[in-house]
Amino acid sequence: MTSQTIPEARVRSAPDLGVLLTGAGALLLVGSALLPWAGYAGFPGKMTLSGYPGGARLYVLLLALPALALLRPLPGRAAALRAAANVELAVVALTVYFVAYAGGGFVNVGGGVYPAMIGAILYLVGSRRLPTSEAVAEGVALPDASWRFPVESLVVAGTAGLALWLFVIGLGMPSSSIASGSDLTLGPLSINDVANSGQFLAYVITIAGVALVAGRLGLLKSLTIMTGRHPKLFVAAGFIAAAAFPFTQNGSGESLSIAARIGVFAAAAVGLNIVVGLAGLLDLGYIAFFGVGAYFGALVSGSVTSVTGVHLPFALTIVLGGLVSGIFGLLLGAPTLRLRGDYLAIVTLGFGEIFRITVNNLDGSAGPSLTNGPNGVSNIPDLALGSFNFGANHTLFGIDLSFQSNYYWLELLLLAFVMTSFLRLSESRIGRAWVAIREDELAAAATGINTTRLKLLAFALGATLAGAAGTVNAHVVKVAAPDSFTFIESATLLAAIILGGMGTVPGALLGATVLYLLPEKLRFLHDLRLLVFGIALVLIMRFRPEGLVASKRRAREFHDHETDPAAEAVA
Amino acid sequence: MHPPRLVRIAAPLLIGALVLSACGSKKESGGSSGNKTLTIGVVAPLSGDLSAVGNGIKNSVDLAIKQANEKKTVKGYTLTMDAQDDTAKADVGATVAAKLVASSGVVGVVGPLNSSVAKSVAPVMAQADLVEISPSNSNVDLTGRGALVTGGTQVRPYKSYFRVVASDDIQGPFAAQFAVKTVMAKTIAIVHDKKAYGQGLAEAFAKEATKDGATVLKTETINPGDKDFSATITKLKAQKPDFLFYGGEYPEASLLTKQLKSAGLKIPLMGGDGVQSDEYTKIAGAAAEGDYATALGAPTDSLASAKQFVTDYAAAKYADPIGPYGAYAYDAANVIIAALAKSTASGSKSGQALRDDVTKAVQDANYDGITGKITFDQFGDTTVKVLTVYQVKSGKFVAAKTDTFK
Amino acid sequence: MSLLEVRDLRVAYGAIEAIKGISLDVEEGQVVTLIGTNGAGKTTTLRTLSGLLKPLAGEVTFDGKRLDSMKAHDIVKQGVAHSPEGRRIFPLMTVEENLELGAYSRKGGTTGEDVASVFTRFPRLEERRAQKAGTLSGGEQQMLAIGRALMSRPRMLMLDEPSMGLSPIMIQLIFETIAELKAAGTTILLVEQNASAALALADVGYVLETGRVVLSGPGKDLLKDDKVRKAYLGED
Amino acid sequence: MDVFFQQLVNAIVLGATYGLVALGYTMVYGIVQLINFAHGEIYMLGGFGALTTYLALPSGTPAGISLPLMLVGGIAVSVTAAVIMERFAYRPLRSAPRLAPLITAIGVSVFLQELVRNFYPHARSARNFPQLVNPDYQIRLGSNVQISAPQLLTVTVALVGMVTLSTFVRRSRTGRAMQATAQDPDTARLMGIDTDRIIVTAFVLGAALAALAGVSSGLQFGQVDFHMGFITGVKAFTAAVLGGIGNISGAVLGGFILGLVEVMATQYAPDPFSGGAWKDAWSFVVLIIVLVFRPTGLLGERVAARA
Repeated sequence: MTSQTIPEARVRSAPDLGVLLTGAGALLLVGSALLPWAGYAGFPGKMTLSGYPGGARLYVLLLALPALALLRPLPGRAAALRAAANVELAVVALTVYFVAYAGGGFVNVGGGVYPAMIGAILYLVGSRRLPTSEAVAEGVALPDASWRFPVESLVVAGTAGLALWLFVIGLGMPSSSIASGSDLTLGPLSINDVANSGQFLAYVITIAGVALVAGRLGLLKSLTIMTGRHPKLFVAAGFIAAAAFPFTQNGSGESLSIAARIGVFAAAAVGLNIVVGLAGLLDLGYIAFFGVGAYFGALVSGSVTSVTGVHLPFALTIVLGGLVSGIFGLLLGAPTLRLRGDYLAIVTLGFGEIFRITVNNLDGSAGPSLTNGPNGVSNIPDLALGSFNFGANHTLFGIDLSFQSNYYWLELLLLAFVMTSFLRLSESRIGRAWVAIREDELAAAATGINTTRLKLLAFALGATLAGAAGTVNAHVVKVAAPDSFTFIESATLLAAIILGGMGTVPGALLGATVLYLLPEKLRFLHDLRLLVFGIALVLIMRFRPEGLVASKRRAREFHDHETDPAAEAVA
Repeated sequence: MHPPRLVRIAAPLLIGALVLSACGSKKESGGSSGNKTLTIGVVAPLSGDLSAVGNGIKNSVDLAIKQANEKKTVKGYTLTMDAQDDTAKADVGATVAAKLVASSGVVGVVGPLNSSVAKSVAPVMAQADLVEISPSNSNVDLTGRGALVTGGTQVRPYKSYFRVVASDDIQGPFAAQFAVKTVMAKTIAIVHDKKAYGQGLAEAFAKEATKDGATVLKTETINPGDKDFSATITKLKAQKPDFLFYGGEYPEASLLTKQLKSAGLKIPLMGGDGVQSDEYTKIAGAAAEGDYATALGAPTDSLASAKQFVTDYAAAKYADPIGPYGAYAYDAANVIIAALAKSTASGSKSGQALRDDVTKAVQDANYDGITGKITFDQFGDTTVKVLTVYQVKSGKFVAAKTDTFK
Repeated sequence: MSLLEVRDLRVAYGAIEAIKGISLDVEEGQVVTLIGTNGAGKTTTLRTLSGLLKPLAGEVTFDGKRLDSMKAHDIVKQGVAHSPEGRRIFPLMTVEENLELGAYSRKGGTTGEDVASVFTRFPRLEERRAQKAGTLSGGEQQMLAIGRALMSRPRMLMLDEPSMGLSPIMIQLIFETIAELKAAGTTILLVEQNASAALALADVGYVLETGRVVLSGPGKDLLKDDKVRKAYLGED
Repeated sequence: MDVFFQQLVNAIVLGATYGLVALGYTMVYGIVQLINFAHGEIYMLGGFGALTTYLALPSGTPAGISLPLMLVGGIAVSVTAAVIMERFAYRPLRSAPRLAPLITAIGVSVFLQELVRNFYPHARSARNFPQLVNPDYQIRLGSNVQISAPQLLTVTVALVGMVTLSTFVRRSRTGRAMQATAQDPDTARLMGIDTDRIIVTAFVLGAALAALAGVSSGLQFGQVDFHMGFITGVKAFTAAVLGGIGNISGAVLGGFILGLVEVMATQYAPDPFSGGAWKDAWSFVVLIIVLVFRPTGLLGERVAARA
């Protein structure tokens, strides 16, 4: 779909050296993917089998496929092949390294490793010799025809599904030291840690590589054009795909539990994004609102440890939890919102701490009896909707579903609600006013915007969403305890939206996912996990200070700043 | 032309792979000896402020597993460990619990450290009937004992939850009886760290001490992580106590006793099993002299196996100290291992059937551990009511009194 | 060779090119003025000359030395003083401290003499020497800004909109001061919106429009130029 | 009354450390508007630097020699860490969006803690710090009011540090340049001030003072640990804001007020809201009340916020 007419002169009559080398490298790589890579059992992906491209060999095969572009000169193919070759070399090197390391030495690798290494080098060398003068790929929209809508819809829906499917595969990759038939340990790391982390890294690199190749060939731009034309379809497809996730888990709850936590974390991040991303109010105590909701939910859950003894229907609990939290937002905001920037940050930090200290103390001995103090409100019963018990495993369409899927779906609904609220708000008059306040409060006030009221509204709405998320989370983790609402939690939420890109929904989702999954997937590092996490935060900010998904607007602001901090000076 | 960044990274990696792994011996293909593998999970804080205590638990379980593999305690199986970091947070606990439940090889779990985390871990474990033994939780609600305190009937909330330490309502009163009846304390100051363990213990102590006739001053609290306790000490000093009970763990307790004594309030400090650690005497030095701490079971240093454990732990060169709960974790792991040996002896089982069997076997456990004999009642609590009071003498905790709690 | 030579200077804010190739010369002892509407690039030019902005391309030579790749604090040491738009005095420091900072680039040496000469030029400042600069009136702040720039004993003084926002009496006073400085032989690069006053004073004037020099010549000639009169002096 | 005066002494000792660490926050913030959350870790590194120095000295070195050397060692480690941090983590972000450095700071903070926890020998639990100044040596200030020698040392070190810094900033040429940079960085460059150097100087001075606090904390409590910087860092940051962030005297004042509030809340707050359980809540309540009435802190003078 990206084909354009290529000037006749560019199509060479005789294949040049670059094309030959690239092709040879790619063929070797394809061949190597069908040969065994490991001389011993136990490495994930059945690496001892031949004729079966399992495990990381699949990635090697996948990254060799762009060489098909050699057959027909496409715009951007040289750049695409170079990207593919770079990533291919990285994947091959990484996998060989891990296979050899986990096997206890290079002698234990399988025969496929050698052609793979030679192929990867040929592929790289060849791709660097390809002529570069070819046209840069542009995104292309489909011609306006009767078949455009169904085809585009399929592509859009497929993309959403594919993205989630890739995410699910990555999530499902084992990352802990669970044994799979080996008794070898290598120092502090078990052999499986090494093998699993090697495969996971190769997977992540491959996905990044495929995205790069697609970008160079103009496919991403085409996709953007298409999804931009059917945004609702894209979102709907995404949610349907996400909703189907539990059916792929064979009744296991592990990935669902992680996904559900990402969901609630993301929901809170999107809520915080209203306060920080849209209205520009730096809030370092946001987790307290989440906590208000969690405690409210716990206290009216009918738990035996709740002093109230009240058991409200869950639907009512969510609404009331949100409201109560929103009222707290108003109480906090009213006296403090005239503070500027970092002063507001410390006040919110203070409120967050006051909340934590208070719930830790309201136990009848250090204060009135309400929250059970440090013990928290525990034994929160499972939700039940009619005869449907959230705490039980179910079977649907003949597929076993662990009880975590019930909560996962609940979190998904919550996330959908929070995302919709955010999008509606950000596109409304109120949203634009918030952005105006964020950019220049004085100017906003001068144009007749009631800044105090709107800032208060942002605070209260953010708090309401957090409170609703909190009530849900209390039922998922079954306990509301003060430990869960520390400053670090607020900082992590803030980091999620800054890391993802402020003021955007995909940014908050991505940031929450990365910040949650990164430490989770770094577990194989054991003691060094947080160390690497700290370095990763610093590096991401160093190379993407505007966040992973910068809204177009913010990216522009950032680049203005790059050359001139005082942009007003154009006189 | 400069090579792009990826090449610059990948090329050395490739070369490194060849060089580093060129040495090494050829392994027979087909894998290892044919032993099947079973896994014991650990849930504890392995990072953050409590990581030293958490890692002490993890390492002790690791040691138990290694020794069991050497001795082939569970015939036909190799044991491995899957340690999960709960970061001392309830919500993380729920996730790692789900993770352990999901991996079919996991047949038992040691942990968690914190009672608050246990409250989100235990429901998930109970759902899968995966046995969980905590080396440190003492909160009364975890086994339904809270109802006893208020005069109700005890109902077990989590069917696969067990613990090898005494709950607060046993340890606290035991310590109080000793303080009032043996030390003859008249005016007792109570301080705790406002955490579930510390507060539960301190409150149980205060209740019993009052009942036994001592004057108990208004409870004071300190914050974990703080170092300067002088304000609290000044406040206490004005009320002239002759005894101090501290509910909490050794890092704060050791600082507290030091500052207590240098402020001129030279009264003994007493703590629970969270204080009864070599680290306490090491940090507090001379100030700890004469202080007390209670712990479950008969004195461990009188048992050869306990001494052996300390020696083996040191020999394994772990990065973290044993900590206050290492010995309990070691016992908890061994109870699970013994249950595994029993469950697998009758034939090869796996999956849920094995988990169910292991839970049953743990319920019926009768194991001679390094902290004493371990058996459980129908609620998952240890039936051992023998506790020991230790006193610091010449920089070491020495057993002062061993008794059965009544 | 001129004291300051600017050749084909180009400056951009992000993707927006604010200066699209400017060349100009300032001879020793001359007063040169840049005039133009808002957004023509006058202030940007000065900020680039003093190193606050990095040029995209072009050469800046001062007394034979290249300034375009030099950092702002080193450019001051070459003898280029810049009194910025909006005066930008240090509000929380006293008048005297502000002046002392003006001499920061001259490491060592006494400053008493220079302070005294600023006070002679602006007696109002002497009255307020111990007062926080933020409490001064706009005109006084402008005096302070000029005085502070003089403290570095510059070989070239760049003044950005010294008359902006001042009362007519103050404006007159400021222009008198510039005339005095000129008479004393100070080289001055002046950016002004008050084009008639600036051109009347200047030896050479440059007219800037959207980042380009559209007209240049002796100040007196420009003053008579029809286009200039129409566009900048508000005459029909 | 004795109790009151004793608590006053306790408050001054506590506040001295807060104030000393707060100075680093306030200086860096004043110049680059960055909340350097990793500053607490610089304080922690000071303690470990001094401990390392002590361990490197032959045993039996008299305290009169080892103590100054330990101070130097602690300062060296803190300053080095701060300079590296500024150069490689913060400087590249100088023109980045305002919140990006905040995340970097959190990352650096986690990194430094974990670095010490994983790679400093036996630092996973608290490490004993030599008690060169005997805590049992008490100086009587009244019939029943006393201060221990290490406490007195903490206060002395803090006061000397504060006075030296404030004299330096007010009187020295570099100090003037720091003030100028804080008020208007662009114009400061036009005066010939190398603002990059000034920023490094602010980090260096802040780190040196934090190291002093770290060493005196080690001496006072007889131990250092990898997470000691977190709580002190948050408190010191609060103190800096309370006094008016960017203002040097404000940081000191804020430190002492915070110490006073904590100590007095422990003793005198109305039941049941007294004692250690509530003291930090009182600190933040006082902070919020102060900011509601003085939005830029007690001594904050910057009326027109620049950020």
